[in-house]
Parts: sequence; C-alpha cells; structure tokens
Amino acid sequence: MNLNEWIFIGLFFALGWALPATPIVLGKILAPKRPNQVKQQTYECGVEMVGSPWTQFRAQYYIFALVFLVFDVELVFLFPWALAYNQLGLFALFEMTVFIFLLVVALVYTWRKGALRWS
Amino acid sequence: MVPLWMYLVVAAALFSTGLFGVLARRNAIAILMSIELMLNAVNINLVAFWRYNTPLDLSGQAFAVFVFVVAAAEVAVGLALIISIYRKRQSVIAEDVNMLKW
Amino acid sequence: MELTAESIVFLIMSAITLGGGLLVVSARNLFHAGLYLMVSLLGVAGLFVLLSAPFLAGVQVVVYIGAIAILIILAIMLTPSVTQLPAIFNRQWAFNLALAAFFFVLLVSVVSPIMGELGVDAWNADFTQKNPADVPADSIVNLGKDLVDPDKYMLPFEVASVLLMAALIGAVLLVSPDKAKADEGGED
Amino acid sequence: MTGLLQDIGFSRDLAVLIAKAAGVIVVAVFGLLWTLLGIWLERKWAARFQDRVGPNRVGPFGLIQTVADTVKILLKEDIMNKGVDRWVFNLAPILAVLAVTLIWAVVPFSAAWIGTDLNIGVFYLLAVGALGTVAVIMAGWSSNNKYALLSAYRAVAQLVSYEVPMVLALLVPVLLSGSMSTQEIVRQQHIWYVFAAPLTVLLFLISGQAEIGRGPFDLLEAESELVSGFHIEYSGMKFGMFYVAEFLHAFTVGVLTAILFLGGWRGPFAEDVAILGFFYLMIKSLFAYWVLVWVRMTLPRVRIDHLLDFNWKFLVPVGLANLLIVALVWKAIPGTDQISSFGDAVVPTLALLLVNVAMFLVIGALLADRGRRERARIEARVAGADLPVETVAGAGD
Repeated sequence: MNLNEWIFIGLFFALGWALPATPIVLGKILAPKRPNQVKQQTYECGVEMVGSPWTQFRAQYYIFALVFLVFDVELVFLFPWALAYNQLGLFALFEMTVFIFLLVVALVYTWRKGALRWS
Repeated sequence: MVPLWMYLVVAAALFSTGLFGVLARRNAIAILMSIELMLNAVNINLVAFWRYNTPLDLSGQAFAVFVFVVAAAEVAVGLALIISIYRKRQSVIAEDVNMLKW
Repeated sequence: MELTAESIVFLIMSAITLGGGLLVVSARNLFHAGLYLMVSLLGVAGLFVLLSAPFLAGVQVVVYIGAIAILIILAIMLTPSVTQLPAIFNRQWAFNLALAAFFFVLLVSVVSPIMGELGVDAWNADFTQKNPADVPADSIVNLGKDLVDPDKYMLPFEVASVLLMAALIGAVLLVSPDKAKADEGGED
Repeated sequence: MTGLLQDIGFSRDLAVLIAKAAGVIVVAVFGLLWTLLGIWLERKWAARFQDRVGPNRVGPFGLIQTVADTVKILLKEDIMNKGVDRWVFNLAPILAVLAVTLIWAVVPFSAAWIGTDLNIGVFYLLAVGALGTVAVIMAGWSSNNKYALLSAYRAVAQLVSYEVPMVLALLVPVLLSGSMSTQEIVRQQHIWYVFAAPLTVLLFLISGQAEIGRGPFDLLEAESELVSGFHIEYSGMKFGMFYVAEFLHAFTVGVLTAILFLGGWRGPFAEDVAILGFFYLMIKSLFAYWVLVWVRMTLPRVRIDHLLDFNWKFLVPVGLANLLIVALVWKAIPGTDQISSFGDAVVPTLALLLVNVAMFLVIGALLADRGRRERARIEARVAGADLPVETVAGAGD
C-alpha cells in the first residue's frame, strides 16, 4: 500500500487546525476584552441561572445511541461486502439478507418494546 | 519498516495502562474505558502480527473486525448496566455495587 | 532504529496512543477522560494505517470514536454526580500500579529482542523482522470475500450478527424504564 | 512541483512533503474562501424564497457583505461565561471546521485534481463525519449551560441516528461501482447514478440535511426552544467558526451528492481539460446545494419524536430494503460486473430505474394508507373521548 496517500491526510490533520484557529486568535487580538460579572453569567433567557445544568436527563437518548452503535458495527461489515459484491455469488446476497434480518429483528424488538417512543 | 517488536511494545504499554485503569479506577465507566484500551492493544497486536507474518491471508484483519464487534457489544451492555445501577443507587462507583456480596 | 519518515510517524502515533491512554486512566474529570480516549483511539487508527490496514483504521474511527466513545461520553453525561470524585483511584492503587508495571516489564521482556540476545528462544518466533511482503492492493475486497466465504468466516460473521442482536435487546431491556415495576413503587 | 523543488535542492522526501503541504493549504484555503462567496449566495437564495431582496448594500449586489460581516465579527468581544471548560470550549469550534474541511481532502475536483485518492474514500467520509458529532458534544458539554447541554443530547440522538440511512445510501454507489475511492466512483458513472438509484439520492439528501442540522431538522439549534443550542454561549469569532462549519458542511453535502450521484466532474471534454471538470462539479454541487436550501427554507421544523420516528421507523427500513433490492437486481442482470462504457450501463440503469419507480410507488401507497389510518384513529379518539386535539395528536407510535 502506498503510504504517500495518507501523508496528505496526516498533513491535513496537522495543518487544518491552523485555518480555523487563525481567525480565532486574530479575534482575540483585535477584539476588546472587558469582562464583568454580569456579562459572564450563563445565559438562561434573561433570568439568573437556576441550579446546575447537571440535572437528570432521560435515558431515552442513550437508547438511540445504543441502536445506532449496533447498526454502525453491522454497517462496517456491509462495506467490504458491497465492495466485493461484483465478484461474489448469489449466496453472498442471501447471507447478507440473513445478517440484516437478524438486525431488523433487534430493531423491531426495540420498537415493539416502546423504547423508540419519545413520550 | 519499523521492526515488529516495537508495535508489540506499544501494545504492551497500552495494555498495561488499561490494566492499571481497570484495577485501580473507582468509577465503573472509567473501568469500561480502560477495558477499551486493553481491547485496542489486542487489536494492535493482531494487526501487527497479520502485517508481518501473513500479509497475504486476511485472518488478522478479520479477527480484528470481530474484536470490534465484541467491543461494541460489551460497551452497549456494560453501559446499560451502569446506567441501570445509577438509576437505582445514584452511584457508579464500582465498590458501591455490592448487591451480590455478603 | 534509523529515523526514516515511517519511523517518525510511528513514534508520533505511539506517543498519541500511549499519552492518550495514560490520560484516560489518570484524568480526574470523566468527560475529559472520554475525550482522551478518543485521542488514544485516533492514535491506534494511525498505527493501523502504518500497518497497511487503512480499512481497519476507518473502522476504528467510525466504530470506536464515532459510536463507542460517543456512547461512553453520553453515559458519562447521563450519570452526572460522579464527574468529580474526591478520589479517583481505590485504596489498593499503588499495589495495582506495581502489578501493571510488572506485567508491562514481563511483556516487554518477552517481545523485545533482549530475550534473543540472552540466548533464550522459547517462543520460536522472530519479533525482530522488518521487511514483510507487501499487502496486495485489493485486500479490502478480499476481506469482503472472506467474510461471506463458507470456508472462512461465514459462521463468525452470522454469529456476530446474533451477538449484536442479543446485546441490543439486552441493553434495551436494562435501560428502558420498567413500567410494571414503577407502578409497584420501584424498589430494588 | 516535486520535480521543481528537487531542482532547487531539496531531498526527495522533503520535496514530496512540501508539495503535499502546499496541496493541503490550497484545498483548505479554497474551502474557506468559497465560504465567503457561498454564504452570500445562500442568503440571496434564502431571500428569494422568502420574497425578500437579501444583502444588496455592500459592494455590487451585496457581494462583499460576507467580508464586512467577517470584519465585524472579528472585532466583537469574545465572552466566556463562568464555569466553562476552557480547553474543550475553545477546541470545539476548531474541531467543527476541521471535521468539514477534512472531507475536502478526498473530493475529486477533476480527472486530475484530487487531494488524495484514498482507496477507502467513502469510508473516510464517514469517519470524518464522526468527528463533527464530537465537536457538537464538546461545545454543548463545556458551555455549562442547560440549553447547550440539552442540545448536545439531541445532537447524539439526531446526528447519530441519521448516520444510519446516510451509510445505507453511501453503500449503493459503492456497490454499483465496486470501489470506495471517490475518484473511481466518478469514473464508473458512465450514466449518472441518480438515474439508477433515485431513491438512494433521496435518502442521502434527507439524511444529509439532518446531519448538517438544518431545517426542517434543525433541532440541535432550534432558536425558539433551545435558543440556538450548543453554540449558545459562543460569541465573536468562535461563533463565526461554527457558522462557517455549518455552511461548509451544507455545501459539502452538495458536493458529495454531485460526486456520488451526479457524475462528479464528468461532462463534455472534462477528461482533457481539467478546469472544465472543476466547473462541472461546481455547477452540479451548487444545484444539489440549492435543493438543500430550498428544502430548508420551505419546511417547518419537525418535532423531536417525529424526527426520530421518521428515521428509525421509515428511513432505516427503507434504506435496508433499498440496498438489498438494488443488490438483487444488480446480480440478476448479466454483465454488471464489467461496465466500461455508456453502452454497457444502459440496460442495468434502465432496469434499476424501473425497480426504483416501483419502490417509490409501493412506499407512496404504504405512506398514504398509513396516513389515512392515522387520521381516522385520531379523529375517532377525538370524537369518542372528547379530548382536546393536542393531547391526542402526539400519541401515535
């Protein structure tokens, strides 16, 4: 494999920071800086902050991330499969259908359980 | 290229770091993160051995992909357990979870 | 080790990986630990690229950073009271540190060429090799073929799907609020 | 350029490095400069959709408006509220922009111009997309603000959910072309994939719109509920960077649509004249981008439960079915494994087009039926239980 292709990505990572960072630093230099207590209050629609932002949130968000995680891992398998698809037989399609079917079973279970429901 | 043993040393260091985290951290999520580090060390080893010993056969890569699957499943269930326990006890300290101890 | 471009990149990536890893286990703030975990995982992805496995590097970023680490960070955000603990390590941490260090020394002594120089060759393996054969350009295509090949990884492949299904169902069961229990008063 | 540098006296490795670095700077600076023009363009379009004139004061047709805005925002005070996590707070906008500009590394601008032609190009796009989500979470978490935090949670739910149909859509061009390299996918499009897979294009555009977080999917930064969400505490140039990232991301989705489905740089004489290919790509990208702006300006924001239902109960099943059906048809037609000219591609494209039309009809019928039943159910419940409509409307599963 040619590592040269990846040098570009590596350099992009190394240099890409500079482009958005430059205007921010420039802004730091040019802009006025006069902080005061009131200005630095956390914004809460004009009233003073009530309690800490760390109140309990619903675990619903976690379930969506969870379903995503499982799908994401499965999709990783789909990429080499799709890439090699032209050189594979019909059996490969069948296998992938089984694979996806099992995934859909899990999704349907989650759905039926009502875990995908927001209310 | 870089000799094989250097990759193995890096993996060993990462594994030991993770091991220390698993043994010493109190927070259950931190323990889970340390386990991820250990799994990653395993993956480095798998891919490095594949690259240096059998680059024509893809067993090492395939194995690494399955490690990803196991890691994902482990994290999904592990975090679900932690969140579930947190809901009941308002704590994720591993030592506090002693329901099965006597 | 002579300093070629490749070895420099290797050193940088190793430093990122190990530095990130050390920060993960030592960070006081758990959210930061999660971010450091991402850094460390990115370093591992870099090592994969160096090892001519760009697909795995991609998988590493997509699955580990894009899904697993995000899930972990989400869990950290959902269990807020513990982002700042008075003590992050348990009481036996010194002993554990010694144990991990001992383990590291043990591993290094096995894999590094020191053993060979001492004349011990118990593993019958050569860890000092430097010039393996090139990886064929279509290795990802071959990976796709192998994964669905009945003679190779077809079974693990389908079992992986079953495992993920089970994990999803189990995790959803654990997390989704149990209505029947909540009605009874929701004791442990 | 490498040869030139070597002539000056650099070693080969160093010359390659410098040439690559120059390439990086060209691509990244182009992306950011394009933003200056693109924001003006979008504001003009948006104004037209809303029956306004749009920016027209600074420079001819208001062309320099964005430059003026940039100068203004540079001079704005950068306020950091109490309790922010400084490092994370400052890194988030930078990462947001970086995550988008990194995509441009694999964009084939023409037959000869590409940052780097990775053999895992499409996968790389996904990987980079994941970094954008991280930036949003970092911003939301570090702001020490309830709205920002809520927005970060929503980011996880929304961005991450819509990545699934996005990936399912990306898999179709990979399957059709048998390659993950962006350049190779463009080369394989003897007939644009939009004709072979219109349903996939639709999936890609919808999930793309959600990934950018723009209306009707702008729940991350809903002004009226979350007072602009994760970047609520940002001001000055840091806010500016989030703005740039959002715009650039939107345009990048247009570019990706053009590359994956509209034939990229393909067009008359594009193979020989590089600048023509670049020109074609930009025209196609702008068209795709215009469609996105059109949707944004036309549709109202959806509710979060609808948003997630729409993804998991509609887009994902449709995406999975679409992928399997396309794969089946692709296998059923002989000769699809070696398509090397326009002639080879005609029959498969027509067959896929027919299948796609059939899928559209089936999906349309299913949706119409579902809509009828839902309406009937709500009407029955409203009539029977005499409840106010609001409490019933959201009860559907």
